[in-house]
Amino acid sequence: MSAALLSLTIPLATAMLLLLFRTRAGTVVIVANTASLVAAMLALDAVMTGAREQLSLGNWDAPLGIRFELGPLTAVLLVFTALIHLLVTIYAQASRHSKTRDTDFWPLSCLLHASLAALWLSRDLFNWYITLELLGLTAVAMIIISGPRSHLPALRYLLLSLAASLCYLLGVAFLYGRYGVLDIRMLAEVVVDDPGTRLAMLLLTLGLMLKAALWPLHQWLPAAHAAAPTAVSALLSALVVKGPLFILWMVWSTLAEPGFARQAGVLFAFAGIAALVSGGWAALRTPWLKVLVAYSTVAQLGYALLALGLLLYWQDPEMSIALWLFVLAHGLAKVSMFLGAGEMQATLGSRRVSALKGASQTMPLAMFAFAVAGGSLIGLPPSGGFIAKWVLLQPLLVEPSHWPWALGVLLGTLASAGYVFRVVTIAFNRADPSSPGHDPDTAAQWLAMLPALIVWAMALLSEPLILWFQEVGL
Amino acid sequence: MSEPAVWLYWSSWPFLLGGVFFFLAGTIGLLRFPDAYSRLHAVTKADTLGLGLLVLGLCLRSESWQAVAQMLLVWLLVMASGATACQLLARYQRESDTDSAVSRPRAEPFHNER
Amino acid sequence: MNAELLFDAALILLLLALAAATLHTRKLYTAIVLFIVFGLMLALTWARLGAVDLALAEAAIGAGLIGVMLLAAFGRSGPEAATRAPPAVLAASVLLCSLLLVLFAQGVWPLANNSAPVPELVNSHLAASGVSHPVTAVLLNFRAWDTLLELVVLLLALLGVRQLHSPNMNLPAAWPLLQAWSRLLAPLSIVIGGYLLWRGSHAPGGAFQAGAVLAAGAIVLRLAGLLPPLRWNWWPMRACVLGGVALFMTIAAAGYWLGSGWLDYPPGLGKTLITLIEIAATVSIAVSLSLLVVGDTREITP
Amino acid sequence: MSHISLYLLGGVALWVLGLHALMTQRNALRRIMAVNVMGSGTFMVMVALAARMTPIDPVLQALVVTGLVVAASATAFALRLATTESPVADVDRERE
Repeated sequence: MSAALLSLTIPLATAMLLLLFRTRAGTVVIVANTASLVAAMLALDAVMTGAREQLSLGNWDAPLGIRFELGPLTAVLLVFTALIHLLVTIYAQASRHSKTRDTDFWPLSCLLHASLAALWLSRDLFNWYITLELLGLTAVAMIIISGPRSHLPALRYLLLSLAASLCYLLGVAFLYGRYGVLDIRMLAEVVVDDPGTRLAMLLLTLGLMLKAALWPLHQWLPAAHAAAPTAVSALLSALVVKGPLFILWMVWSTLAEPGFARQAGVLFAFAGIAALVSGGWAALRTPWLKVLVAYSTVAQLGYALLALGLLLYWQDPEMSIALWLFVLAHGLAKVSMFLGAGEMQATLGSRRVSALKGASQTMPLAMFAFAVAGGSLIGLPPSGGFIAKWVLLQPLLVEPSHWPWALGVLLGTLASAGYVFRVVTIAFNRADPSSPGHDPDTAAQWLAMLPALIVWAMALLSEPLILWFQEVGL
Repeated sequence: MSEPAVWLYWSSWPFLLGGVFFFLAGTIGLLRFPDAYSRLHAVTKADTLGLGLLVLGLCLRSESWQAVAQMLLVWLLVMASGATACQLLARYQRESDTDSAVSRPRAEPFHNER
Repeated sequence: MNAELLFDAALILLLLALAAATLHTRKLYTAIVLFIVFGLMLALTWARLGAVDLALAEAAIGAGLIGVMLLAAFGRSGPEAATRAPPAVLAASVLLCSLLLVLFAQGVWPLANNSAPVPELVNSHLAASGVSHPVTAVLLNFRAWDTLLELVVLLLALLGVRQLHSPNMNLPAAWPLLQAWSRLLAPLSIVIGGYLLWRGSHAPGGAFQAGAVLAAGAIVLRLAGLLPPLRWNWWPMRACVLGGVALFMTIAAAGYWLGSGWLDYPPGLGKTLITLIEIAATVSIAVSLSLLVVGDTREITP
Repeated sequence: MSHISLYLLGGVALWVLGLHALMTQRNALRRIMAVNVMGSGTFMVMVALAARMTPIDPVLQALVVTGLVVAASATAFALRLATTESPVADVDRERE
């Protein structure tokens, strides 16, 4: 547990120091992030060799105090957060086009890292409310770094996120009023299936779905994520929306009675397929590059939603593994995609998709990063996205009665293939390439590619990971 | 209750009722009077006199000297801040009146509501 | 008993009417004034429900500071565009909201007679917490992690405002009367703030209420032109803002790596540490709130 | 029927009122106030739940104090964000 706490404390302390000394040194953040990553890996190692650990904050046991829990999933997510933050900060420091260098991006991203770590560790409904609020405020503060143009989408995001928090909080109040405890595991022991509890679950779900931009409550996401500076968009899509998703998964997988879970699971699964289709369709049609990538986030979250729905519908713990593999693969791929897209957009001097004509020639590296990441999103073997889809599809294909769901996955795959190939075909149209406004920045393009390479390497690592998850649970 | 306490209790009623009356009158004045100055007049009457009478009535009922001192302090503070706020509002109104007389639009939003 | 119910019903109806009027009245200025009144009535409601801590916080933060900020925002914003929601949206919203209201009313009705096990736990551990006021014990000992993160939320609001690069507020020259009054008010706010802070360990009051009152004093002084501009660039200012979180974190981490646990105060030191944290948090809250309302948060690059 | 039930109902009514205004109003300041009314409704439910037993539940009250400060911070940020002048002139049209 001490390594996990260290991984949470380091970014927070770094943010404080950066603010106090008003330094905007990216190198400090990179060093701190490396330390945090090492700490997270030590925590993962401890969980692998030992068992899950509990920590009662202030030594007050659960109904009175707040409980931290370090299980396999939490440890993996801590590593994931630190890794993505590290990759993005290296890019933000090295890229010439990074608009975030001389700004408050550095302390803010550290605070984002710390609040996510606090969210992964906590197991308390009200404490989650505060971490959600922290995430929302950090996200908005980071979006508006890019200037006045982003104020309007940022304000919409902020207001919706506040309303969503209050929805969540009302649900928490109902649950506390009914059962008198806030700790999720103690709640799971006493919870019964009655209309009041269902109403509270509905409120929690609505709030969290709005925050995680799950279909049909996703409308705020494309504008907000596209308006942010490139490094911030990458962090938002890869990390921020995953926080509420974690709470949603936790709440449903521990609190819902099987009967209720089955009913809700169908709805979640259909919402997931709808997200895959509508998000993919919107990404196919938008003229703007970053909006395309943002819509692809909406679509990819559909897989997570589908996995959650099927988890509840069949009560099959395999689906949890599929869900989290999707999240990991999507996070890495999306970082690569946003960084590649941002790099091309800045070099070519236009935000349009059509401006990418001939980019495979003028900026081969960034384009390659985009395509490789896209391959993982489509689920081409042997990428991380493929593994996740494989875990999801296996139980679907065993029984003929499950095949209709596989059709949904197929539709989603087609849609994501559609928007990735839309970009790739334009980029390979070498007849009349748009000339770059500046020299392409080779180092930055390599940095954009790095996460995509990691997501392909994930295919090699994930088998022991899956086996471990299957053995000890999440 | 001892004899003087009962006597004090009953004698507080007129004060309390008087206080309520002034508050009511002040509110009606605020709603019905035509311009800012007379409205201010009505409201500040309610603050000082109405609250003063209420505090006096409650003092007669209170059990300890501490409570009396606290209530008197509250009254004093409300009176002082009410008087200051009234002056400031009236002054603002006068400035915006003279401004609109020379028909210069002001940037500040705090115009009279009507 | 009946008279009390009558009072409660009247208060709730008044609150609902005020809220509806605030949200739907035609003039924005009227809406803001009504909103401030709504906040004050809310403070009264909290006091009626026995939440004195909350009544103090609501009156100072909810009605006071938010009121000032709303009026300032109104001054900055342009004329309101007279756009109304299309009738279809309006109808859909009314339908959805009535449905929700019925659902919620059914859901909330049985809760009135339930009870929770936690308050008894709080009472039985109160002696070990270092303070004798249960709300303060929960805030700064049993659930201190919430409070720490909440200080970070306040810091983030400040950082967010910093990203706007909004120009400094042009304060008009203050009238002498306001200056005289704020000279009188400022020491009073310090006294009251200190009193609330001191009271927090055994009675309603504490860091938030004290910080809000101090911030109000500072804001009045600043508006009267008696304080120099509050600048983020000045390092003691930043140290004050960050002090609350930093001290809290230090104590938490020191407890974990040197003592018995994360945020666990060593026996006997509980009261001292809580007092220290409260003082740092009060300063931090007061400075953050003042900076949020009247501060100059920009970064001036040399 | 006790006064607690009344306040619980009042709380959810406030929450719903705020939600309605958030969905139908267009002005930024009004929407911010709407969110605040929603928050007040939530807090009223929590405070009423705290007051239903004797002694009063200090945990819920502490949660509301925390929630209030969080809500006020977010509101302050939203107010500044909503009213900071944005140079509209040089915004190239970017609508999706």
